[in-house]
Amino acid sequence: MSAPQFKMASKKKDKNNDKTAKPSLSKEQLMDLYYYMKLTRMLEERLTNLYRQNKVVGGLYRSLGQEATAVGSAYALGPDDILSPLIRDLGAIIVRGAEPKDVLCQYMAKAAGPTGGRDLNIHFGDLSKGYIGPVSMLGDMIPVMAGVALAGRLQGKNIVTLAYIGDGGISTGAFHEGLNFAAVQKLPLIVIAEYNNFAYSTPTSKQMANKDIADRGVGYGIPAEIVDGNDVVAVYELTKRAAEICRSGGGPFLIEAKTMRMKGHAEHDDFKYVPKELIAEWAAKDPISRFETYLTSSEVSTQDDLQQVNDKIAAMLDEAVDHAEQSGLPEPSTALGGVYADDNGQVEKTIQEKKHSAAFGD
Amino acid sequence: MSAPQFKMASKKKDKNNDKTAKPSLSKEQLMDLYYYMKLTRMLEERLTNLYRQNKVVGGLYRSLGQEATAVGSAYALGPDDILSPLIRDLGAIIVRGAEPKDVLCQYMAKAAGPTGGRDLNIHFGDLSKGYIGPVSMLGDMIPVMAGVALAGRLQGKNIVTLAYIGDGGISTGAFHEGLNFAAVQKLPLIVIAEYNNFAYSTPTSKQMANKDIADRGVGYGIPAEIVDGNDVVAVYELTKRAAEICRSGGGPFLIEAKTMRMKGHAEHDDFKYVPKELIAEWAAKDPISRFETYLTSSEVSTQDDLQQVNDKIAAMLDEAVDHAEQSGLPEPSTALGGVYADDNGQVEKTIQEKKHSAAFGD
Amino acid sequence: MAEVTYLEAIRQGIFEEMEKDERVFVIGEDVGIYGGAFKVTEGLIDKFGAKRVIDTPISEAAIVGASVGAAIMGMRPIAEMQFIDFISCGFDQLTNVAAKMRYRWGQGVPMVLRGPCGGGVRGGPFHSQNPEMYFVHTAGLKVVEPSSAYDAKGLIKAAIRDPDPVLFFEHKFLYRRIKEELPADDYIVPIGKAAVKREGRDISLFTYGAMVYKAMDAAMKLADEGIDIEVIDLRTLSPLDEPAILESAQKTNKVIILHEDTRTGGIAGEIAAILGEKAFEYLDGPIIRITAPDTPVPYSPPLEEFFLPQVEDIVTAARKLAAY
Amino acid sequence: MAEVTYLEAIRQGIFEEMEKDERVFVIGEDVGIYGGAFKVTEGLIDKFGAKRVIDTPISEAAIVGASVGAAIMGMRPIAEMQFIDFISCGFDQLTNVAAKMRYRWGQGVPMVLRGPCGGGVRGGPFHSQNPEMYFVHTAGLKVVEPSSAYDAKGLIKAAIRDPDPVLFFEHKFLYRRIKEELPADDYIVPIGKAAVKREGRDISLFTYGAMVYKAMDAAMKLADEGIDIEVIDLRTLSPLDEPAILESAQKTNKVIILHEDTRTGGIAGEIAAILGEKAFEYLDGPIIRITAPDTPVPYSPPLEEFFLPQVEDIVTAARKLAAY
Ligand SMILES: Cc1ncc(C[n+]2csc(CCOP(=O)(O)OP(=O)(O)O)c2C)c(N)n1
Ligand SMILES: Cc1ncc(C[n+]2csc(CCOP(=O)(O)OP(=O)(O)O)c2C)c(N)n1
Ligand SMILES: [Mg+2]
Ligand SMILES: [Mg+2]
Repeated sequence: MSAPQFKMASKKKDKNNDKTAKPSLSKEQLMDLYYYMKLTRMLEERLTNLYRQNKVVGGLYRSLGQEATAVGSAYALGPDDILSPLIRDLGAIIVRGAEPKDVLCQYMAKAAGPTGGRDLNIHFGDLSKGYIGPVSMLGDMIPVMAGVALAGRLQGKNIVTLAYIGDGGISTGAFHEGLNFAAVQKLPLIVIAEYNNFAYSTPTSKQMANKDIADRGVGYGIPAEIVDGNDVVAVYELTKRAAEICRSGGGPFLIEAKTMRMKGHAEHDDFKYVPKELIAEWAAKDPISRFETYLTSSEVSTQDDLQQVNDKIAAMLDEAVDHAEQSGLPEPSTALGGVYADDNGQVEKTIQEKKHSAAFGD
Repeated sequence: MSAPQFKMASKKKDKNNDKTAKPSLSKEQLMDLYYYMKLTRMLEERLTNLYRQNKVVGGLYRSLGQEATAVGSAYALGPDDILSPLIRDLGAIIVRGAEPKDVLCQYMAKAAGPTGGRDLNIHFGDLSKGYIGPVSMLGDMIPVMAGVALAGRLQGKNIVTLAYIGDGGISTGAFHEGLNFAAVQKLPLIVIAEYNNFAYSTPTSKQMANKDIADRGVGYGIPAEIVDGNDVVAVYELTKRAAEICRSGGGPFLIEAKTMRMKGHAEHDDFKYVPKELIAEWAAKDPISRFETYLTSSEVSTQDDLQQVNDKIAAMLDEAVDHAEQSGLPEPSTALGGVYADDNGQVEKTIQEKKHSAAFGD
Repeated sequence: MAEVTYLEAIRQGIFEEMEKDERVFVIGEDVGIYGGAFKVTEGLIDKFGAKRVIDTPISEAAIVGASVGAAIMGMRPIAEMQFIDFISCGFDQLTNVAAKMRYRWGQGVPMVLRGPCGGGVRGGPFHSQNPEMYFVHTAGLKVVEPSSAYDAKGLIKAAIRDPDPVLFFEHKFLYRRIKEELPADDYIVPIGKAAVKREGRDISLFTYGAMVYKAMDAAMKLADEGIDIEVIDLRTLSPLDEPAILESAQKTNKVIILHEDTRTGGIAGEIAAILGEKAFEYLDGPIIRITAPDTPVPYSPPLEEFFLPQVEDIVTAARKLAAY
Repeated sequence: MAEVTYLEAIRQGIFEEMEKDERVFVIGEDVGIYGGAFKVTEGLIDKFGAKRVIDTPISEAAIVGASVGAAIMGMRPIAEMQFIDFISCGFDQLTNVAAKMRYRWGQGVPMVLRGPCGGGVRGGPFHSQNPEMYFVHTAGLKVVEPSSAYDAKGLIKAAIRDPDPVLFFEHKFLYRRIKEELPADDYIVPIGKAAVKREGRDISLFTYGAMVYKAMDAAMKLADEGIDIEVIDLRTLSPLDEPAILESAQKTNKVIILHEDTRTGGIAGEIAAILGEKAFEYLDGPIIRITAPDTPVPYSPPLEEFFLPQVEDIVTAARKLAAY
């Protein structure tokens, strides 16, 4: 099957000229990308509904408008590669095989979620599937993923690691230390910096005085390129190329994905600080509609095919939501234990201390 | 008096072409620069002697070979400007009016030192003279000096702040956060990055994968230039220009001074890890001999003039060393107090606690 | 007079100090037009402008470091951590730069660092922490945590006027849950003074922050049983109000220390040590600690409720201690 | 067998574990050709190469973070802080990433972080700190501090083999000042176990690190006066060996806690709280704390000596306590 044509938006920062690459994706792969993006969006829409019904515990963080960045990049990794998402990279862990029902259970604080209700949203990992959940402290996963890449090298595995960071997160010391360490060590680490115009309410212009995040590449002596983050194929192609460069010792690699956060920071955020025109401008660039147009106009698929994908996802999500809704909350006492590998009587000790057994002899 | 000619080694990083500026310094000013450099070196030589006699308490950190960077830059500041030195920028605080006897007393842990023996080497400050001593944690003074600049702006003062950092210190998160914050706020902060080839035993190639520290400027959206750190006039001229740019709202400004640490990290360091050729290469570029040659060959001064300066310094240092040697160590109990502005009975309480008065009723 | 929430009390305190003293300014993430994640700084930018209400990049070390720099120049910065958990990223600046400067070379650092702490809102391990002890253990810092709107306003003002670095912990569970009328006139609550929330004969219960309410609930229940609890709200954690602690313990002769912070190395230890050395002869029973267990703060409601000390825990322990 | 210094014992422990287990590697500033600022990693690069002895940029957060990343991939990193004071720059990674990962999603982080702590060498405020309590207070971390060459070797080995993050504090005053013969065979000192350094009837003295020697000196002097001190070297600070603490206190009925760390929030508080709750009935006298005061560590010899607890302080307090 001949690969379909697709306009590549990636540009080499230091050359500054557009170029058109041949997408290397098969029809099945293109449909995969569609599936993952759509699954991400529809799963988040379910979460939004659940949130409105007060069934989500805590905040809900949407990736609306950014699905192409998360999905396209994660899809470019090999099976043994490992990534670490940001809160808005649900699509990335979905590509790596995270189950919607697990995500739902996490957001609903259920016992059946992958952390048993101990941590929230996508704060969980599965090394067998190749993803490591983030901590909240922005930037912290950059050194960690550098370390994962370092371990890969020490173990003689030719793996690549991928860490996501926001236009806000790049201001952290951890980002700097981690990326610089990776650069000195030439570690196979891809950093995808999501330029989505805001960090909470803060516009990127208050985050940095330089124009593009990719401007930082030269200061670390590493390759850095900008990609249209709403173009899933472009993101895929650039990440794939970055992974090859990393695998052959040319890493780390900094990718800047230009995109837009189409909702507030979290569902509670009224989003008032975002100019209407900016929203309108980016709404027109919605990564999923755009990809649908491409898929149908380039005859990769018909409207019917797409509808089928949507139906399949909807059915799967019905089931996953049911599962999550019917799941129970964790047993209170499961708050204890698992702090160390060897509990060493800690749980029992804590329970005794709650009863003050030593003081009162009972 | 016509300004003497001097080859400027500063080059604009993005242009990469040398250019020759007219030094704006008077004869008196050139002699000032000589005096400060020589005073710095001779003071350190006295310290080295005292160190060998076990009269310096703790480590001794030399700036041999780097005097031009510290002196030239500090000399370019205005009277209300404020700088924060690194351990190897003794010359900078000397220019700002720090007294050799105070430095000696500090290094000898004497009560008469500016911290009363509480802190060591050049870890002290004097706001009235415009310098703030560093903490040991490298990088930390960059955000602090950004804050000093911010205060200046809020107070309507048109001051510039200057912070020194090493080729090692630039790897810290604090450096990144501080400089980026300054860039976003367009603060009048000059950062002088001293590329002296080593951070302790670590060569700069293990500190960063980029070639020049100035490469980082573009990533922060700020001007960055390289200067020959062993050329005191070049350092002066560039800092002066940077200060003007900062004062007129074009800051922050990153200056990279290429120089060489001509001794071990501290006096105890055997320096074995430094290739002999590198030492020889830089010995030939000694900033003081070089400046002496310039001063005499351009007829700014005669050998005799220089000798007079040296004699004057030697006499002053004799006296300062005497003073320091004769000074006493602090009273033990002055370890207490001064933790908070209002002691609030803390000293007395601590003394009672040492005696366990409350427990034993005495 | 209208009733004012704990959150609004803090906002008012900052507002009034900014009005009165032009050295005071606010710095942090999203503190400007957005008014802060919890809206504590809402409206400040309209009144005082972007010069004095500074939105920063996500750079806690820079926020703290720049505050130190501004403070030593005579300004009075109020730095916000969006959640107090992120203080971990400014830890070095706080403990090494801010805390030690006056001792080292006599230069004071009059700054306030404030932010929402504490659990009960399902924030999970990184949005619910109580990191006060890291700073109580650091000489040179002061640490306060108000439990009422009155104290919140009085303590934030005292903190802003203080010549040394003050960490101001705001318990986010209390932000909009409690309200009271506040005096129209300017007032402060002095740093270093505990408050007797309820006088009692039988047991001294030392606590602070949101736990004050659980302590008061427990005291009410216990009163029905004839057990008379003295509830002391520490309010300031560093410097501790040692005279108040000793006085109460010497009166009741029995002590419970209650905190939401985790157990090992929590402030209960410090208080136990003070009592063990200085009130040994007065104690008629074991010193009881009621604290969160030594785990991160879990997220799911049943887990978090299990993690947090509960009224029942206090009541049960107090009964046993009273009977001891 | 030759006698081995405390420093050399640590070096040997690392060396032997690296020889035996190829997952073990060393990472830090100047740990390679230079062999570390104190030469603890001297010679390792010659034997194991630059791949396993990694010189890093000055980036403590990256050192800790990269260690976490490598550890979760099955490696066994040993991260060095050039001075333990700089742990402040890795504080966030340690307390939020390393400490909480297992609890959050079951992923252990088997890493060691080690570095020189403590005073007595005129290092001043930033090269003499004892920051153990910041980490004792953080669930998910273990903290050890050996006082002898034997324990140093045994504990570093146990730390390297431990499935959880272990902070290994090396008291720099002891590096080259103490020596002993070590067993030829492989051994470990288990984490979580205190050691009775001297048995005694009259007073239990709990301490650790360099203070163990001051405690022993004091005990010897007091023995001449007929006061019999039991000296317990805690060795592990987290988790504390509570059974050993209780057992000794129940035997002697009188307790002194001695630490070089500053007073407020120091580990003496934690021990006082354990005793106050669990050994109340056994105590026949106040719990005496002997600690550094609440100040930064001063530099000048007379100041630092005043700051550090001294043998005389112990002797005086013990006499009074014995007579109590
Ligand atoms: C170190 C740190 N400081 C502050 C926060 C609070 N916070 C959470 S998300 C956020 C904005 C993040 O913006 P960005 O990095 O651009 O990511 P985006 O949300 O746009 O994907 C902030 C400030 C945090 N999580 N970590
Ligand atoms: C955050 C931090 N980590 C480690 C150290 C230990 N240390 C002191 S000086 C030094 C090397 C500094 O090199 P550089 O920044 O290049 O300055 P130079 O000594 O060359 O002037 C190191 C690693 C420190 N002071 N601070
Ligand atoms: Mg963003
Ligand atoms: Mg250097």
